[in-house]
Amino acid sequence: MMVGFFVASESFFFLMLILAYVNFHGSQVDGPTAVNSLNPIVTGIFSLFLLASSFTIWLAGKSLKNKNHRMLKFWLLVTILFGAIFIFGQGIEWAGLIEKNITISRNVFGTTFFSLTGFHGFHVCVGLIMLSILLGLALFGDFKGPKSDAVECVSIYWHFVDGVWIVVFSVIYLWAFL
Amino acid sequence: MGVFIKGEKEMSIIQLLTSSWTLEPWVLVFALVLMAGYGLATGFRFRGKTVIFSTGVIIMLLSVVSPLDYLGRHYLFSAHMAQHILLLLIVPLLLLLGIPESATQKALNIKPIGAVMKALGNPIIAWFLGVGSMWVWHMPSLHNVVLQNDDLYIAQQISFVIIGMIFWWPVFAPVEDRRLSPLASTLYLASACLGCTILGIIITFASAGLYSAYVNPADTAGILPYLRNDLCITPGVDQQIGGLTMWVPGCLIYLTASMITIAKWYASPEADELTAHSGGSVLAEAGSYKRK
Amino acid sequence: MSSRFPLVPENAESLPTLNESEGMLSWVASIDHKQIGIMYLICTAVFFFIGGIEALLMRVQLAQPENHFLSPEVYNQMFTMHGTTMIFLVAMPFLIGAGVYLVPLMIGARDMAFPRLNALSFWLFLFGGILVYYSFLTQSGASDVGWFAYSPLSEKPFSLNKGPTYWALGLLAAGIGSIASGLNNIITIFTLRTPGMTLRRVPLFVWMILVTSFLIIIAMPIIGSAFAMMLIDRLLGAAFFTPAHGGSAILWQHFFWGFGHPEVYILVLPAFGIISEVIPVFSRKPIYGYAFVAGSTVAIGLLSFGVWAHHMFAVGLGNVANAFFALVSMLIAVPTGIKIFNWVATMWGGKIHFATPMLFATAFIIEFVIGGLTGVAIASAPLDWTVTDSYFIVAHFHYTIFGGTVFAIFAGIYYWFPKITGRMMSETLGKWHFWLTIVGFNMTFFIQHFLGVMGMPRRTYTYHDLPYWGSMNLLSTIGAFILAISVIVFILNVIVSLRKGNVAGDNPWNAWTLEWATSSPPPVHNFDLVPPVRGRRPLWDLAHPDMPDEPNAKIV
Amino acid sequence: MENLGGLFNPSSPQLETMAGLTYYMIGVAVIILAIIVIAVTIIIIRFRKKPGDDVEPYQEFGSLKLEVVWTIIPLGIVAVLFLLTCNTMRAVSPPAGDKEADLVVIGHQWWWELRYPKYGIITANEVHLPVGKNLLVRLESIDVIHDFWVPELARKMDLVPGHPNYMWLIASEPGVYLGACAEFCGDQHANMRIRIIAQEEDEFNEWVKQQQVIPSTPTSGQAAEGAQLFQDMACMNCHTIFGTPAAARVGPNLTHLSDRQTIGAGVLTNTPENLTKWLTNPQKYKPGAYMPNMKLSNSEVKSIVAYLEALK
Repeated sequence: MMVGFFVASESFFFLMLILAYVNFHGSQVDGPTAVNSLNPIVTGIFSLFLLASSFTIWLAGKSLKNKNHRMLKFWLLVTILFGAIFIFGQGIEWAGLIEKNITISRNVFGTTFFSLTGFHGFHVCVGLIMLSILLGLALFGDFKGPKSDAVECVSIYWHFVDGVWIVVFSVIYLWAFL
Repeated sequence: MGVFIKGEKEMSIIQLLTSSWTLEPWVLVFALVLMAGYGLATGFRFRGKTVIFSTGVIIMLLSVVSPLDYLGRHYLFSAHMAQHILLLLIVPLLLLLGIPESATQKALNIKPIGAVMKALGNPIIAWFLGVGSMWVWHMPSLHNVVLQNDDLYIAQQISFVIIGMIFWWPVFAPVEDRRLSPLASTLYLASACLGCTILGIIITFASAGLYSAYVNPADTAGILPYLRNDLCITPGVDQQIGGLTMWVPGCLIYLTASMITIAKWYASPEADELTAHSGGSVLAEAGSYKRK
Repeated sequence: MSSRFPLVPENAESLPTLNESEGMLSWVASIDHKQIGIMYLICTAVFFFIGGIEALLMRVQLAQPENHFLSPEVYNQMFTMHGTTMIFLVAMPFLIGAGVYLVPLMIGARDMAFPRLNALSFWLFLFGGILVYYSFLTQSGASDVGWFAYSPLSEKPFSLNKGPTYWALGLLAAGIGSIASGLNNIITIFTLRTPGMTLRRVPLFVWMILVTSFLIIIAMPIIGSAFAMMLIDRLLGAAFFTPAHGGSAILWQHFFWGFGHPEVYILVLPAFGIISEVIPVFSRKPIYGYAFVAGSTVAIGLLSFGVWAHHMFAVGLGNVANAFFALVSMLIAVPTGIKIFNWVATMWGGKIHFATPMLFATAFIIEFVIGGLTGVAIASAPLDWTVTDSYFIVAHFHYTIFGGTVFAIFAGIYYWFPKITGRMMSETLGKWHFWLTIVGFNMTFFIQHFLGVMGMPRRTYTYHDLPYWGSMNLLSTIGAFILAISVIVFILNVIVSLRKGNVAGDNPWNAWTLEWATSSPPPVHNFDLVPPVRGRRPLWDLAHPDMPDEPNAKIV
Repeated sequence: MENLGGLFNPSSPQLETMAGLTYYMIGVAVIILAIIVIAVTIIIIRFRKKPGDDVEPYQEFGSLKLEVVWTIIPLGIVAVLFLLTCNTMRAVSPPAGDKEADLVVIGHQWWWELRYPKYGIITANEVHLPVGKNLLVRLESIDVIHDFWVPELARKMDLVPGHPNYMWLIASEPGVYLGACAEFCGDQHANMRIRIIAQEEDEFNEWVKQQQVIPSTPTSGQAAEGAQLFQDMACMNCHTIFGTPAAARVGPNLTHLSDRQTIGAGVLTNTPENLTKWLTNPQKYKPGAYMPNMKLSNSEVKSIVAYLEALK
């Protein structure tokens, strides 16, 4: 419940960033824009990993329910991997943009894009840390199951981060190329 | 000022185009089907709820055949939005409130219907349908297409009514046990309100000409100069009115609804949890204290 | 008699509590909601004095036209920090603190749902505040762009000093703190109520805290996000709010007021709660129309998010937008009015004991109504076009925030002081404090309505010697000093009463809510036994078994 | 009342309508307040606890009827006030459409740049306008948000960078109307004042003509030295004087300075003495303003003053 409300509160934080992006999306800016500087395909593929990770953490919770600790560890590991891959993808994209001298201070697109994806990436990283802690605990044989608040909370948070990305992705990438 | 412009417009428009009462057959069909279905369901017995229901149907008819429809389709985004609010929020609510409990109960007892309503009546699904219909139908690209294409246009309007009913179901379902708890439904409505508020805000503060179809429409009825010059409804103003119509009246409806649920909640009697929780014996000793 | 109470339900893990013998440590390390609550109150008091001194300095500067007491830079820092302090570091944390102290007691709980989180939010608030004030030590002084920090004035090219950066950082931290306590309150109220204490029976103060907490967890992220963007602008040279680089100056205003207006209700709803507790007890009657007082709160909460642009009528959003916002803003007056009328109706036909808390509560009604009515007036856009950003507005929101929130806070302090400390406050000093406050407050701010209408802009460090301006401002300044004296009397009262006030006993006011069912000050575990809750006034039901509330309560 | 100024002395049709609305609003407010106050007074008198009377009063929980009443009535009042509001809004700020602005006001920290596109006049801090003519004003800002406020003549309107606003400005009586910036805009926000000088049609045209002439640069005497100094010193990096190389926009246009009533956006009245004081140390009179203390010698100051006074 706590996490539920926390997530709700968090979503307003992102809502504002997204509104800021939307607000400037219409305005014609000189210099780079979403259309001419982003690659929806590549990012889309990386996004799939994030979506998948949402599924795997669900599996993790499931396997905890039927006290299958090996699978729990396994699925947690997979989730972390997928998350990491996504972050890696983001890293590549940022590096590419910065090489093209598209930075946060270049123009409004840069500003909004980097802030939005940056804050999301930050949340993903936090999620990864929490997941790793879970994994560690799991390895030390905590979580007797069938129920664990820790696992549930983290997975709610993870689903949230995932959901935010779906919105962000559709706003930044899909909308631009619609 | 919005209000003023609208008020005046309605009048002068009615003078201007008494001809534009667009009476498409499908509307009548839909309305008749509804009334017939209602009659069958209630066994053609007249009661208070019948009035509510038929008011709903009548408002629906009016909002679809009246100049409001014509304007909303060819000239003004704001008019479209007003109609949208009517069809998506007001009409379905009235229809839903009009349906008597017994009939619904019967209907729900029929396996498939019951199952379907269980699925659709699920708050989350209903919420996403309700808010979704706001967002999806107002994606500029889609909306512009809809205005050109008759079938889509009809589909849109019917969908408003149906989705509207699904949306209200968790709050005002005729059958008690299908409703959300009052606080839950307040959250449900508040979040829905937020959902369309955001869209309203975006439309209101977006640069003018979001919906290209309305920027310079084909002036088939020759009232464009009147609208633009005498009433000063430039595309920008029009879009603002539209956005704010979706936002403010929309939200006020949600607000009233949640107020009503809360009021009902307070009115309903309070169960004495105490005996349930801690041992009755202790309370018996609380002795002189007796409940009437 | 206590043996007849059913046992308090086990509802929180037993906490590692430090006893007094550990001195300061028992406070610093405390996760007990009462200690944290008291720390909130003390810190806000400190900030209140600082903010007050800033206000006095401003009034001295304005006492005469063309005065050179303060330099413009200093003056601007003063009013910026005064606003920031009073809003973020006094009113809001005080009410949160009061909630933290009272809510568990009122719903018969052992502690907050997340005691450690509770401590965290307090320390976040405190250090956030310190960070904001630390900026005074930077070479160019504190933030001087106003508590609203309108861009682009608050952006790099126009304010190169570090002030605004510290300001945003500090408030961001404090904001996260309040989000945490908001969540904490919600969960506490939803999950830790003692049996029988249904949501329809919780004291109105708890209701208000609940709604406020919802406002907090929605509004605070909004401003947090805005602060983040502002910091990104200032530190990384981004362009959210700098028109020169394609940003938008108006966007900041939308974000800021999108938070700023709900904030107003965050400040005033708990105050309503306090009043709704005090008035019934001293009128010896139950609150009139409980359901409507509570329901109207929800209405206010929902409406409060649709009105922010009435702070922006002069920005040029277009008449249509202005009209709609005017409408919604005026609508808020309706639920607020409902509350006022219900309080009056509660007093009507009662047998009112005008102790200091009740005096403040009564004054609250009048002063707040004045503020509310001027509020309705300026909700009407054309009127706002003439008086906005003038001293009329200053008068208006001081009537709502001081005449409303602060009066309620004083009422609350006099009311719950016995519970918190176990000693009564001195009535004589209390009366002195009350009357000095009334005189000083109205003298300071009522005249400002006229100054505003006559055309004196806000936030000006000096003004020309136009007819009457000097004298009116002087009057206002004198009032401010009377107000200051009243505060000194109040401090005196607190100190004296702490030393040798009469011992209070469990229930000095013979009130009806659960917090009075335990000893004062309450034990670490709050309750040995919780009385049975069968209505909104458990202690009344105990005292008058022959006529319990609930059967009648169905009227509403 | 008049000398109270502001809303007490509305001097334009628009402000009169606004004042009217204000009286309605305040009237309603006072009535409501009166009701509450009376109720509370009665309560204080009738319902205070008599000493020794410890019987609890009748426990009353509320009445649905009353609640409905005091929900509906305020709703009605709000509705009325809202309609009044809408009326006034339309009267006060009619849509500008796509008309060309008669006057462009550009906000600077901390002075006003004024342009009359139709006459090609550029001046500062003092608006001249013909009595009874409704001017369409366009408001812009080159730095931060300012707000154009002449309490006796017109509504407030912000000067937002990157978001030009339009408003109507009209004076029904000739005279000088004081105004100021109403949106906090930095250190010298307090000293960002504007004067509206409403003149009869012919006087105004007179002023226009005389503004349009480009003054000849003096060639002899102190004034000439002043002219020279104006070029050599940093003056011309910020200021414009028509007919000379000086053409910068950072500070006010000084071409017809001698015709203006004040210096430094209303800090000092415009007399040679004050001008001297000002040039010797502007920071003394407007601390934080962007005009630095040029450390001019007295003789230099004198000659520059002579020059500026000579510009006619």
